[in-house]
Amino acid sequence: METPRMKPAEFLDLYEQLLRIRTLSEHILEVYQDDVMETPVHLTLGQEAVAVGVCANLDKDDVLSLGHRTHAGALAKGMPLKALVAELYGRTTGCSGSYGGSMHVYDPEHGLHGSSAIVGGNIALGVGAGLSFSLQSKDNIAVSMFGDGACDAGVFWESMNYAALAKLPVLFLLEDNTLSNVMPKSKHLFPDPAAIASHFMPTFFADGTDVLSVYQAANEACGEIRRTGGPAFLHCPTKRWMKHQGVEEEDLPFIHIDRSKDCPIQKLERYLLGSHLATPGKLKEIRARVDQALADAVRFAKESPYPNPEVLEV
Amino acid sequence: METPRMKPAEFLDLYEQLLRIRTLSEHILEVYQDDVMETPVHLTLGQEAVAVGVCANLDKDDVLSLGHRTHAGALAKGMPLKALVAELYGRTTGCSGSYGGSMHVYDPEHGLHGSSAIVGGNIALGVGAGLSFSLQSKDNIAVSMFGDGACDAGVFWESMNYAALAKLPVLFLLEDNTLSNVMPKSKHLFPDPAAIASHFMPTFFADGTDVLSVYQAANEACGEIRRTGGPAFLHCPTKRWMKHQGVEEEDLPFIHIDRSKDCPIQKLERYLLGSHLATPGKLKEIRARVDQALADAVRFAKESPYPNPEVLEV
Amino acid sequence: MPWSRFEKQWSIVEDGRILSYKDAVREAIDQAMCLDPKVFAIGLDADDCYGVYGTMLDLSHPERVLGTPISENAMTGVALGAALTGMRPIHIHMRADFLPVAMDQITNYVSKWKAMFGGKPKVPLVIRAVVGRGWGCGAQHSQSLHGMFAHLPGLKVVTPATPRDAKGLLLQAISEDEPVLVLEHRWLYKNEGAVPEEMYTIPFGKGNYLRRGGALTLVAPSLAAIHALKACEEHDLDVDLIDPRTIKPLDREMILESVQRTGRLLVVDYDSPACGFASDVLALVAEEAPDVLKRRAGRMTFPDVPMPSSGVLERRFYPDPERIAARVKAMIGITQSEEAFV
Amino acid sequence: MPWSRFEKQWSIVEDGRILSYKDAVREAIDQAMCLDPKVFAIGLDADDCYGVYGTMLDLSHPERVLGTPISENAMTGVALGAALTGMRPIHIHMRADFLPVAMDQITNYVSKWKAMFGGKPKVPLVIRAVVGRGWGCGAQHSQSLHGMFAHLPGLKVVTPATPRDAKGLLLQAISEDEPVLVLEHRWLYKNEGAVPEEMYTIPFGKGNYLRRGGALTLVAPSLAAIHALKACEEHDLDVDLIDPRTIKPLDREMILESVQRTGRLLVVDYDSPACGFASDVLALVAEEAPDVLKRRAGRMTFPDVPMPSSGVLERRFYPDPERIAARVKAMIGITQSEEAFV
Ligand SMILES: Cc1ncc(C[n+]2csc(CCOP(=O)(O)OP(=O)(O)O)c2C)c(N)n1
Ligand SMILES: Cc1ncc(C[n+]2csc(CCOP(=O)(O)OP(=O)(O)O)c2C)c(N)n1
Ligand SMILES: [Mg+2]
Ligand SMILES: [Mg+2]
Repeated sequence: METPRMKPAEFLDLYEQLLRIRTLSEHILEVYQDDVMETPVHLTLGQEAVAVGVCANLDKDDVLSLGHRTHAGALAKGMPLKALVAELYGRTTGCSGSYGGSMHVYDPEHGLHGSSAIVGGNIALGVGAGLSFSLQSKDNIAVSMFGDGACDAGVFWESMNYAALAKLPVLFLLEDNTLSNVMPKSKHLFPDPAAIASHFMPTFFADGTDVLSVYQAANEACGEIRRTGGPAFLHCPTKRWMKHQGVEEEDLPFIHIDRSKDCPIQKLERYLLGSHLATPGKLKEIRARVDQALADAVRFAKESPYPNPEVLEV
Repeated sequence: METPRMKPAEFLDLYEQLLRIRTLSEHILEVYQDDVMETPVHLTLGQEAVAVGVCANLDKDDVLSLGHRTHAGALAKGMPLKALVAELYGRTTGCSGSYGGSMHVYDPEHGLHGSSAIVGGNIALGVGAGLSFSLQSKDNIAVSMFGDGACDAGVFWESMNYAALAKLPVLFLLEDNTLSNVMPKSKHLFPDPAAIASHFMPTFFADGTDVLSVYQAANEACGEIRRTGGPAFLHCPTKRWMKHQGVEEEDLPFIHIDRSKDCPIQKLERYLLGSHLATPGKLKEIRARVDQALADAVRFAKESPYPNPEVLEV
Repeated sequence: MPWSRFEKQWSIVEDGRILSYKDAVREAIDQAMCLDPKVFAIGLDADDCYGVYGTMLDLSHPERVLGTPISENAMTGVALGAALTGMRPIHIHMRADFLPVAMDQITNYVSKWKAMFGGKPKVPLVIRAVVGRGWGCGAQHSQSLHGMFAHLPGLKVVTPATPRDAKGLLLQAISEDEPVLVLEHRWLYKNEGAVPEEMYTIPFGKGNYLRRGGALTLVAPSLAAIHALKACEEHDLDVDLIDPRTIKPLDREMILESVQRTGRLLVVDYDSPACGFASDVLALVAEEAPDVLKRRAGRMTFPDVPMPSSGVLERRFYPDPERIAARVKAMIGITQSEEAFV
Repeated sequence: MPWSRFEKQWSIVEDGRILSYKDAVREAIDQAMCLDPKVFAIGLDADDCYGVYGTMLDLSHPERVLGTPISENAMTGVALGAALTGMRPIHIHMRADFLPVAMDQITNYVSKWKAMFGGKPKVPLVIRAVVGRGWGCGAQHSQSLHGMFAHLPGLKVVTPATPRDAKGLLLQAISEDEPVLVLEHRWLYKNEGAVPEEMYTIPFGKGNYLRRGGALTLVAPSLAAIHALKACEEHDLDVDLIDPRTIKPLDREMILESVQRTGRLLVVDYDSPACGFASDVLALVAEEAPDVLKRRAGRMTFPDVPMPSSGVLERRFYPDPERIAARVKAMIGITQSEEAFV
């Protein structure tokens, strides 16, 4: 893999992004059993590199359309941590005013126009944002992010077809953890989705546990989109460390995870230290900042009000 | 193209089938403006070879799942002419008891379990019949027949995926007239559908205006299905002579039809005469038989009763 | 197929500029597109030479009329995505029967989006679909389905009956920041009536009296309203005829006020009966004013079976002006007495 | 997520073999599969280690339990195709919210198929879906939708409230040659009751008195029936409590007979109000016997908005036994007088 051409500060920014997402996951693991978050959580633990690597190539006004597994994408795209944490805690200050929970996050300021828990449909929403850019002659990009399971759904096919026919600036981002709940890909998806996508648009590939690989491939894919105005596809195999939903670790016999080797954060850490882009002290400083941000966000959330049930009276 | 290994009588049978379908179309052209058929008709004029060539490879218990353009498929699969004509005339003796009309034909005795006017969904029904055969360890084949427009729909994708995953004996039969209503394929379908299908199953190709080409390719495709138990795809480009619906001739500027060169019936006629498989007299005899059969069917239909509207009273 | 020979339904005789229902729809779209460059139309065959039965022809901005593949579900998501990012799409379907293909998007996305994010998003999305019954089209090409859509929280359901309403309600729909489903009846397309030339909107949730009378309240949307009007005019019936204009929101006040005066209620709805619009109106009266009813309330709807294809059955399937008149007469005619509560 | 810690709802105390609702469903499927080799189950994650919340575990014929991709629409067509060619599929969905994805097949295919071909086809297809509200699942994972499905001609809609009904109605559904949608409520899965061991069916269109009383008729399906029962038992209310068991066909006679006796009607329905089941029941009374009502009829349903995620709001969204009791008391309590028609 080619090493991305970035300034040192940008490498550190990727690191901070990864860490911010991971730290939120760890906070959820800690408190979830206390029932303080009344919402089903689909953790992005171990998969952080995909969203972070891609979003580092996006502007604030570029759009990211998410499904049910939202945390990494939302934070990487720029949603303030407070807004997400408050939503998880069910407070009115949450990004969706407490109406959404973990699966439905909203921050149009950062190109997040809402996420969906019905698998697949959000792919079409991203294409719609691409159409919007095209009609308004904006040179933004819309990213539809989805899993291998979503590739089963007809809306995946229809969305690629329309994006290709109408030549829309859409990145189809496949975050492929090889699982749909407990079903391995071999049971739910017959063909290689990237091979299919190549009949519609240029396809790119990255190691979804390696943020630099993702960054580089996304950079090329986004470059292609900005150049042609048409869609591109980016396939990122990655690993899901936790069960599909909730706070238990994955224990499927056919899934093999090495929590050190496969960890996007440790991978980047090793690279940064090895190439002298950062010192251990610098990384520690970042970790402290991230911890502080989370603590602030949690305090903010806990101090925020719950909604008033009377809003539901007719 | 290899010439199919068939007995002379089988060649003549293909000819009779083609003619039967054509003659019905011509009858509709003749009477439709008199409002005796209160049903929207999607004629199969010019496209007869696809259904005839494929169905010649099927047993009575093999299933054919049709969409809105039903006449050729229904007759080729064995539906009695009387049943179809009576349905077009809205009589209780029609194949659907007058409840279906041209788009909804039914004859389970001949593997026709109902056709549908909502584009695409019938593809899944064929896969369901394949599942049924597989679960019952029957070695029948189910054929899902659909147009290029139906390939746009997500159900096309989902159906191929499931048939491949579950390894079902289904022939995906694409009757590709390059049109969805007045839209050319280039406007509605970006990739080559057969190339996509090849990621799921073996694909075959035939000239959809040449019944011998279709027969031969279907023979190979069905052989493959019976051998492997899994699905296959058959792509048959063909030409639509009439407008999408109704009794006017096609006049789209980008569609070029030579009514002699492109005619499946004349093609076969030329072959039969050239290879001395039939004499002009023999063909004339067949034509007379077909005309008589139609006349009988029309008389039968006209003598059959209309339904009694009182059945709708509560 | 004799769509082209298809006759007009009953029209209201009015002064003013006379326009057909179809042309009123077309004018609304054209004016909206001229006023606001964010407005665009998208739909299967919306851009072809037939232009959805003429409503999309000769527009000032054909470049903002986009065709689509046969992909109603994804395309609804595409329209929603565009609506969320600054555009005002009108998504067009030639038949309401194709909407179920898009039902995941309509149920789970379009109608939920605003509430699901705390009311913050604007969702300026109009879905236009034509109810296309006729000529033996059969069970899959004749459905109304407004009752099904009205069940979904978050979706407004609009059913214009007159050319004037067709324009004004569509312009209102396009101006809304919430999703609106507009169901136009194909049988009304040739109907004519007075339609103002300028842009105007008709508010949702406000019914329209098509006729005033004192003996019975007749509530009927869309084509049923026009057939009911014909029944009343031809038979000179003493009826308060309410076209609700929008199934949802519903003008509850107008209906209740009228029933309170007349004491008799008949709903004519060209849709399936179970859990439908007619049920909803009768329920309203049972809930708010059952004591004012002098007689049992009535419903005239489709039979609760799918539409048959045969013309003989198809013609019987829909209520028609004659049968509406007969029903009204039966409900008004019986002299009121203790036992007459039948 | 505390589904696992989730408590039982109110149960009817009965003699006999006690089984949970979940196990009653499981037993019905197991017995049907043992009896008839044509019966098979198919559904997304139906074959996994969780086995649709336990209803698919330890079956005698696991080889007839098939998983599927996330392709609810095509898979509904696949199930229909199998039903038409000799099999008896049970198509399973973990949430009713996924059914709109399959709505083209459900609306245009499954429910139309029999009538569209003159009544000839047999369509022995059962669709089972779980209503899965709870724990902040939000607008897309909490819907009931039975009102929407009941609108469609050609589809039977079944909503078992007790373990005994869960088994008997599901066996009836599997034995039918017409399509049936069975909606099970997740909150009832742990409820227990007497369930006969042998195979038995409960006919559709026959309601069940969960309690007899004279002051008010309370109609409530599914979980609402159980909550209503709890309200009545804990507050000793003089209520005729009818669980309709099947939303469609509906036991009109039982409801009308009861309302004729009590003169008061309340429908509790855990679904959206507009064009829904509660409307249908009120409409029935407005149409057949409005004169017997001593008071306005009442509906308790969801508010007409999508389900919010926050627990605080989610808990308020559903009616509950306490609020049902309060509403019943208010309706019964007011002394009857000329003005009391409120
Ligand atoms: C239409 C639909 N069917 C089923 C589900 C239940 N479900 C939620 S997530 C999921 C698996 C999705 O897998 P994938 O798309 O690979 O995303 P991942 O969870 O792996 O990130 C399923 C089946 C759903 N939400 N929507
Ligand atoms: C879901 C759906 N959308 C739109 C239509 C309207 N429609 C009927 S046939 C047709 C074109 C189908 O083209 P194709 O599948 O190629 O079949 P062909 O008519 O060419 O045989 C369309 C768009 C429909 N019936 N169903
Ligand atoms: Mg996955
Ligand atoms: Mg075609």
